[in-house]
Amino acid sequence: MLDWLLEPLAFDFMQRGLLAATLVGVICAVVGCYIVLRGMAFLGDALAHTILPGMALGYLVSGGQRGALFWWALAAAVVSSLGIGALSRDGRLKQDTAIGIVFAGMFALGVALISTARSYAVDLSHFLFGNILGITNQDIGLTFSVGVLVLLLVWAFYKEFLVLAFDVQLATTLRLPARLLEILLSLLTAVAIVASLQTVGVALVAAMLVTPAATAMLLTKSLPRMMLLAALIAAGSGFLGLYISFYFNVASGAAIVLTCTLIFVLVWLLRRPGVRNAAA
Amino acid sequence: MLDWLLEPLAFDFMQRGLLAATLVGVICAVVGCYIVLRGMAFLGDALAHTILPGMALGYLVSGGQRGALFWWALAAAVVSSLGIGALSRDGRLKQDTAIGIVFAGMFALGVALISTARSYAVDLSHFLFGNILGITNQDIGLTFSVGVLVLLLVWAFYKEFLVLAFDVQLATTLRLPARLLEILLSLLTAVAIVASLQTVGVALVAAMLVTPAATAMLLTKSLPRMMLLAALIAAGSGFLGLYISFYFNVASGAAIVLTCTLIFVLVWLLRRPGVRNAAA
Amino acid sequence: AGVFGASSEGLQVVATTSIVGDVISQIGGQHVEVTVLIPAGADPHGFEPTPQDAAALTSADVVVANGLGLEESLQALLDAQGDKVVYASEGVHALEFDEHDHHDEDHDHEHEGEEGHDHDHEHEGEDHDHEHEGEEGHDHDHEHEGEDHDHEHEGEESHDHDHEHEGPDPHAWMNPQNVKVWVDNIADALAEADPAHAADYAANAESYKAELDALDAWIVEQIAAIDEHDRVLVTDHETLGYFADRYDFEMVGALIPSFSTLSEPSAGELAALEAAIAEHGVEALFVGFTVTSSLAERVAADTGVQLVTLYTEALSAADGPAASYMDMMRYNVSAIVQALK
Amino acid sequence: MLKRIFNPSPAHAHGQRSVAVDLRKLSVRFDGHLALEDISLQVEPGLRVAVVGPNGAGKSTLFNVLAGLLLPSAGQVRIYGHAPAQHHCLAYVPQSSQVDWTFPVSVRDVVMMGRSGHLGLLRWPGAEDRRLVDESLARVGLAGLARRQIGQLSGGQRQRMFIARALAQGANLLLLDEPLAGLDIPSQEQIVNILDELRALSISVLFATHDLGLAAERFDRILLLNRRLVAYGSPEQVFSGEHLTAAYGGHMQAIETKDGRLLLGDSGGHAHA
Amino acid sequence: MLKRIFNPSPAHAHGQRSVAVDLRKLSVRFDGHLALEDISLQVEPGLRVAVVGPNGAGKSTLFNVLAGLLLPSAGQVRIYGHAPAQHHCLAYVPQSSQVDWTFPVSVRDVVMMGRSGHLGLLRWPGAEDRRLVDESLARVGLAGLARRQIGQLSGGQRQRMFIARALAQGANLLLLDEPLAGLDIPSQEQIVNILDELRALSISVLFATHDLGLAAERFDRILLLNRRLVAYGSPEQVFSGEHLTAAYGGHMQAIETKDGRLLLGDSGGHAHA
Ligand SMILES: Nc1ncnc2c1ncn2[C@@H]1O[C@H](COP(=O)(O)OP(=O)(O)OP(=O)(O)O)[C@@H](O)[C@H]1O
Ligand SMILES: Nc1ncnc2c1ncn2[C@@H]1O[C@H](COP(=O)(O)OP(=O)(O)OP(=O)(O)O)[C@@H](O)[C@H]1O
Ligand SMILES: [Mg+2]
Ligand SMILES: [Mg+2]
Ligand SMILES: [Zn+2]
Repeated sequence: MLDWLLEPLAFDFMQRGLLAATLVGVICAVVGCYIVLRGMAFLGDALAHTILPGMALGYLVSGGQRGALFWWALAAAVVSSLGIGALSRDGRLKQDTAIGIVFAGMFALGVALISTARSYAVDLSHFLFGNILGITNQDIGLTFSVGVLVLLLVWAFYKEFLVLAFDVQLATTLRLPARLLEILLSLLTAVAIVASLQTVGVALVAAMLVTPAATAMLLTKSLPRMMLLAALIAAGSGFLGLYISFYFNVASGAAIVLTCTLIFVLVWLLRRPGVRNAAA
Repeated sequence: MLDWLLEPLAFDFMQRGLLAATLVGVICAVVGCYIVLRGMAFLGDALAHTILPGMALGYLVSGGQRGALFWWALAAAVVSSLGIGALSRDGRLKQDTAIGIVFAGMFALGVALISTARSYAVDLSHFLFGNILGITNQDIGLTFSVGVLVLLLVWAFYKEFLVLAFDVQLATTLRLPARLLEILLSLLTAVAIVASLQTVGVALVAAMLVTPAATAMLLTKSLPRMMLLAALIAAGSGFLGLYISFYFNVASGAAIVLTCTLIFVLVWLLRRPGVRNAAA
Repeated sequence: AGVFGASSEGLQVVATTSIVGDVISQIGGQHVEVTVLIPAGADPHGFEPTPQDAAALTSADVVVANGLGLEESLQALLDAQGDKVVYASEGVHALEFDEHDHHDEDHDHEHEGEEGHDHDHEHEGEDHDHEHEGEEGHDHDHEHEGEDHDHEHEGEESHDHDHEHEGPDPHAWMNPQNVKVWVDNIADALAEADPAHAADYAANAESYKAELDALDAWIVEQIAAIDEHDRVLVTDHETLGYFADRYDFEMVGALIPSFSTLSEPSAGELAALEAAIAEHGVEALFVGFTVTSSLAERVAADTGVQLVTLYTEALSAADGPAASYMDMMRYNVSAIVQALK
Repeated sequence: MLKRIFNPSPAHAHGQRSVAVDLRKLSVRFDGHLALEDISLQVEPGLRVAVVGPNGAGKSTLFNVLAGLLLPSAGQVRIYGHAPAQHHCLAYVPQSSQVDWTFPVSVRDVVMMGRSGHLGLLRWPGAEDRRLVDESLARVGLAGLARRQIGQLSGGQRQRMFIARALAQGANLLLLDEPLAGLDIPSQEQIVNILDELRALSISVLFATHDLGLAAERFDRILLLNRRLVAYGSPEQVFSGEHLTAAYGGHMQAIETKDGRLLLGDSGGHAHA
Repeated sequence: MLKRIFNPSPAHAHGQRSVAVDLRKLSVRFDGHLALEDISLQVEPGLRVAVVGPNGAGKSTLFNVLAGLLLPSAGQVRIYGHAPAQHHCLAYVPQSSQVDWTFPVSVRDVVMMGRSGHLGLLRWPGAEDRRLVDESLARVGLAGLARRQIGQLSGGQRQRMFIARALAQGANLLLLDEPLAGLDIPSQEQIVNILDELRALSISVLFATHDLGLAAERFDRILLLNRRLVAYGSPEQVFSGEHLTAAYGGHMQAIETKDGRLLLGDSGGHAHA
């Protein structure tokens, strides 16, 4: 058993991977709580995809420096957040629709950019599925800084984000800068996503945002406890998932997400509600 | 100008592509209206992604017959629909969260399945971005049949879907088979998506479902007219997008979606509302 | 010349990759006009065609693809072109995935390099003339029954390569002997499409094959500088199977243990690879220019091996060090020898 | 006119002798606490019953059970002899409808939805359905707004639209959960007046309200709830000081005055009985 | 006790002479039709104003404008001299709050949200805030349910929670849009009683209701709306037959009876004035 635990740790890339998975799990889970509560589960996946044109432009402009790409991705996510905000603000479109439109449009733009500039290799599959095994110490440092920043901001704006997520009208009458806070929250989401790209990739980052938070929501009715639980579940899934990837030869991003999903299913089955609703 | 229009038509693949794009546009737009109205813009993208494990299993089991893959994809989408239904039924999870969890879990499963079978390369990029240029006459025949089926079903269940989308409680008290109808609608969505895989691919099919319907919604306040408009917009985008792809060397799926998005943006800008809501 | 319609300048030939394109030019000379779809520097596995590419294919007199599943994303388009598509690697003895002596899935594994190097006897060679050519859509089930290991994939039916449980290694050009097969296939196709210049094509083919033999000999000579036990290769994905097969290298493994870049390793596989690198005293990790892999950099750093970049999937730009197939192979071999010597 | 709206089609007719609502030892439990406990009750067909009780008494919970939206934890529920979800001709106007007000339907479309259950699959509304819908709209005073998109209605107009839909549904049993909340007095009058016409047609009505005066004046029976069934019977029987104290605690008293019994809140209420 | 809750912090104090609500030629247009037209009005601080008028009169629209949620199409709005969204101490309880009732917050958490505006960024609630919240909860009779998750409240309990939040907010101006809708009579009494206490603190209240009797009995001023401002003044001034006809059409009359003026709906209403 101890061997089973220690053997993977002999590899540097496993040590880095475990650290990264845990960090990313915590960041995504905490931000994900707000996302799940606002009924915007879609946002994570959408923002993740809207990063593509940023990455593509980044490759074209900066010639593919890794450090620069982070900022390009972030910029694309910010532009998308603002776009979503602009579309849903005047009430003509529901937010989910606004997200859907921006998401698809941006992703298509990314694909188009890549297809017009064909002589370079955008590492599309890495972008989609992450590359936790190829993570560098700098990446971890960046993720760690990002994580500290995100957690600090969530802590600092806890009550404002709470009001925003619960009742936007109240936020306005309380003279909270609702629009600014909304952008800040989208930004946090964007940052969390960009930080996760290396670990689980665009296609699966939505899971890290939604699934742990949803699992935690089944277990508690208090927001702070929900955040804590979600972080624990996510970090645990990251850890366990990477071991599964090690021993069962499953792609690591997928293994992490599947572990997470499995925990959710278990909790969902074990915590059946007392009330039965008829057809709903 | 006429030349400009006719030149692409000299190629068989363009004729087939235009036909396919138009068909798919109409199917997706009509089904998409219900999706947008139910506030489930996410569903399209999610179902599209959940098809992956079905495709992967299909490759493994059926040895990759194209015809068989259609059914595998459909089966995966149906399983996902049922899963989403089961998770959101008892009211512990919001629907968007349920969709997010199932989507991510299924997609991860697909990635894991593909990653365990090493020695062949599943053509993931086709699956993601479609391959409208390689469409065959049989494909078009299948899409056409699917389209007729979908439109017939939407016509037959128009009023039931309307009630379902508008007020689930009412559906129950009217003794409409709400659960069955919901599954049927998910199924229609799944069929529409699978039929679109060749044209725009998984990554972009969400756009065909959401964007034309949302555009139409800005233009009219009547559902039948909304469906008609959405179908026209989608078909037009398919047509125009393929021409753009032809002349500007942009990937076709992306060109179609970008055209669609452009039309939306134009409509959105031109039809500004009379009322101004302050911060919302 | 535009991609629409034939120009008067000669036979319109479309090649999928730049490597195929170069070989066609060598044979066709001034009689053919070659258009390359997948540009130099791009990864053929994930290439996305546009309508212009489709139009180029449709307008061409002859289309030459590598086959063996390399042109994943073009396959449906190629299928639609009918008889004029020539699969250059048709007739090459294709390596199967399980014929490579990979590190095993578990972590303590023996690498007996011998197994898998000569397998010709298992296969009835290249003469699988299939009843159905070209048009896809027939049911391929019958192939899966009965002779369950004839994956030779002559061009015409390689469109269903990716449906097989065990696919062939598409990187045939890494062995100059295979390129001789290409030359024959291409020369035949050109002659058939343009009988007027058949003699020129045949002559060019012969002289190019001689060059290929010279290249082959040169490589053998170069390789001699590497110690027997240092002849181990670790690559980004499985690109050097034919090279290893020909020149007696041992394939220790690949970062992406797949013939395609559209895949990814699990943690377990990566661990096994690092273990194998240590065990075999591997000194270099070879990656293609078309792949930008942070994974390769990490593994190289962690295991202390040298990272060497090769041209594996495409040529360099015209002014680069690998503007032709010959240059490419010389560049690669020099780099390999340099790294492993 | 209402005859046509409420004339149930033969398929849904019920024997005159069957009880409209029949509850036996009904209990509903939410995560541990009981919202309804041990309710037994028979409501004769054709009666208009006011369901009253303090906030949290379980009125809405009862309606949800009757409408088949919530399964009881214990006990038996029969509506005209059928299990809740089996009964065709029940119309329910919930306390707060969670509908999307930007939905692209007109007021008329929403009311027409009430006909969907009758039409059956694959059939489109006919002239008869359209007439019934128009009559229902006129009845609640929304005829003039029929073509308006539903998002453009005021709170009260929205409420009336739902009542029109329930009317168009042609139910044997109407469940109205505080339908007067948010209505102006003329609109309240309109709704209450409809109830009078329903009596002649043997349509049963359960009507939740906090207006005890209205309940006493215009209803045949009062169902006084407070988790348990406090009293069921005619207004005179139910509105006694004893019952009111049982339901509302010490905060509500029945005081005899010269012009009838007055129901008083703690510091001077304003409801008549 | 209420002193503490409603004592506005010095930063938000307003000159005694400034008018609480000052509207000049206010109009609000929705897609072509006017919901409010040319409203001019000055409300002195400390008054409790009942806002009445038929459904669709524009009451909620007016409140939305005052709360800064809706920009007027024309005219000027000042609240204690500030533009709507600039005013800190305004609390708004909308007619129907669109909140998610499965949200993992307790009743207490929601009421605490009312304090967020005062705390400012980066500060967490202190003992003082907690006391104010507890007092507000006690005031609306929800002290016992403070720890309950909000989804487990009945309709009336939910309404009271929002009022508690508005109280905790410590506003100079309270906008209550039909806060009594759905409340049982004892709860209605509780809420109305709070209004009496507010008068002493110079807190202005705008209170939309359809209960004209209550409006006449318990409020300082009546604002009778019907798209235009029909009348503003004391209950005696406003509730004249002429004004009521102007607002409600022919459906509402003021009739002098021996025990006061009775406001009657078409077929016998039940509201006293
Ligand atoms: N979904 C739920 N989960 C848990 N408890 C609930 C739920 N719905 C209602 N309750 C509780 O059940 C009790 C009855 O609620 P119900 O809504 O039926 O009351 P009501 O009589 O309709 O009240 P009101 O007059 O305020 O509408 C209340 O104590 C309420 O808190
Ligand atoms: N968003 C909107 N778009 C268009 N028209 C609207 C909108 N909101 C309200 N209206 C219209 O404006 C008018 C005033 O509506 P408002 O909700 O202010 O009335 P109200 O006095 O609050 O009514 P109630 O007593 O029913 O709550 C109504 O005719 C209504 O139909
Ligand atoms: Mg209720
Ligand atoms: Mg209102
Ligand atoms: Zn390759």
